[in-house]
Amino acid sequence: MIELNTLTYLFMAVAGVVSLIATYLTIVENDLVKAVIFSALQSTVYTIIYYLLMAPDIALVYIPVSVGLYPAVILFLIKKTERTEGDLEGSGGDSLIGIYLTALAAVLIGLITGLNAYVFQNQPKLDAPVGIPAQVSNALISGTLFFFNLSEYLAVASGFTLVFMLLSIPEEIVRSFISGEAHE
Amino acid sequence: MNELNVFLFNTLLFSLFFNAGISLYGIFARPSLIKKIIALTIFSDTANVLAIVVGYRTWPSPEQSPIPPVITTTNPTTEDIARFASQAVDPLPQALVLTAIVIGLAVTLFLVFLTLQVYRLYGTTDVRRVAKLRG
Amino acid sequence: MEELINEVLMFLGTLMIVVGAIADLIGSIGLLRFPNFFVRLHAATVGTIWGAFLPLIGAALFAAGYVELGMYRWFVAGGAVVTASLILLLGPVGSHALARASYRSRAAIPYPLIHDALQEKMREGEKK
Amino acid sequence: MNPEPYLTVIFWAMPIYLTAFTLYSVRAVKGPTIPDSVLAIDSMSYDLAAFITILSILFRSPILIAVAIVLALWVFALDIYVAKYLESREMGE
Repeated sequence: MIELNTLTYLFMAVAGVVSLIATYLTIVENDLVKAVIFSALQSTVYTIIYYLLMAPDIALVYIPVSVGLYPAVILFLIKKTERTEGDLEGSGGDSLIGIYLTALAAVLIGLITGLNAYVFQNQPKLDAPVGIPAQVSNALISGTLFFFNLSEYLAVASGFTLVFMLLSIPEEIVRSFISGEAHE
Repeated sequence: MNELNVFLFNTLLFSLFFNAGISLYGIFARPSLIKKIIALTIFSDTANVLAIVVGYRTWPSPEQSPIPPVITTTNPTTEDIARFASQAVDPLPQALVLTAIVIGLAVTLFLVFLTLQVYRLYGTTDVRRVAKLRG
Repeated sequence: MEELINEVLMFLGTLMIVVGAIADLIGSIGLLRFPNFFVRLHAATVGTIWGAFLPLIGAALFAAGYVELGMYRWFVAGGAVVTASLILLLGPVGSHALARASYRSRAAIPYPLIHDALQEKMREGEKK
Repeated sequence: MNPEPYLTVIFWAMPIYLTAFTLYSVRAVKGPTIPDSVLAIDSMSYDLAAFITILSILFRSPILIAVAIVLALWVFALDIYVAKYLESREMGE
């Protein structure tokens, strides 16, 4: 039968997931005003987490700081400076996330299921069952190395395409561009 | 019923750690200075919440929730204090996080006006273009 | 007699809280399904007044009747009534300011539009 | 005169609030325009204030009421800031 404590933990879990989505969107968003609004949403969800963790004095201090003043100050800053954020140069960044995620995947799964796991854990060990098997139906994938190679391949591919695109620009356009930049 | 509670609390911890990871990525990888400030505030807030989570305790009984660390009676008797000690959440991290939040606000305000100054001098808040102009 | 009053207070409080919860759900579903920002304002008012003001009054009544710790139930009831009156004052003002700003700055466009009376009023105003 | 039946009724009203909050946050995250997300955060926080008060009755710890009052006030301030930002960007600039 559902008790009051399971309900509270359920509220905490849902608040955590909503704050996760809000943070991800805040970082990925290019339009800074939307990013500020998402950070305000994320701060409200954190207030609820503070409340559920029985810290009313912290919540009392945290609300004016995070829901009140941060958006106001940063909106003021955005009004004075630029509103949108320049987009990322190379697309290699996404595959770096791939590497980051495969490195921490075992730990994150371990955190959820409560089993112990190591960072950069390649294959399941005796005391740490979380891990990717060495082979899948006798096709060797050697644990997480497969995913590392995949992300590395993507990063290198995007890097090289960038280089070849730059090399393929005709000479006079580049010269005019450089001389153009010199006058700037 | 208990492992459901453990799983839900683990989801909260998992999302807090993931928040910290994402905001760290935001601080390093995103070019706009304003985005870096927003990511920094999120990272310091996550650290504060993690400090408070450390102070949390298991429920005395499924119906009786832990109470906030505030003794509401004016001159508490020993029995009051005993009951309080058995139910209350740990007050120490709360005291530390209280100052951390306020100082975080002061640091962010300072950063905001630094970025404003950078914009006035260089005409852009994009870190890559600022690096090019040798100023 | 004392028992009866507490019983009635608690019953009313619970009724209001449950109605508030359902109105809250309706408000949030309305917020999701309505086509553009200006129509969503209606759903927001349902969600705010029926979903926040009413359960707060219900919570106040319930706390007044619920003899948990004699002195503190009036503290809870007073806090709930103060929050309820604040929300009654602040909710409409906030959404009105937001609606005015988003109309004038065209941040939200009233897309499925048949006739925009406000546009004519503003044009007449500018002519004067 | 035991408060038990009423408390269980309120207890079962809590998940309804939870689904309402997730739907609000879906609109806040999805909202195409800025006023949409601000409106969703606005009405979500007012309902959170009510939810906090009811939860503090369930938790039987009355010190937690003050959070609701402060939350209701400061979310209104967020509303006004964003409205002022939207308005002045159009008129002032």
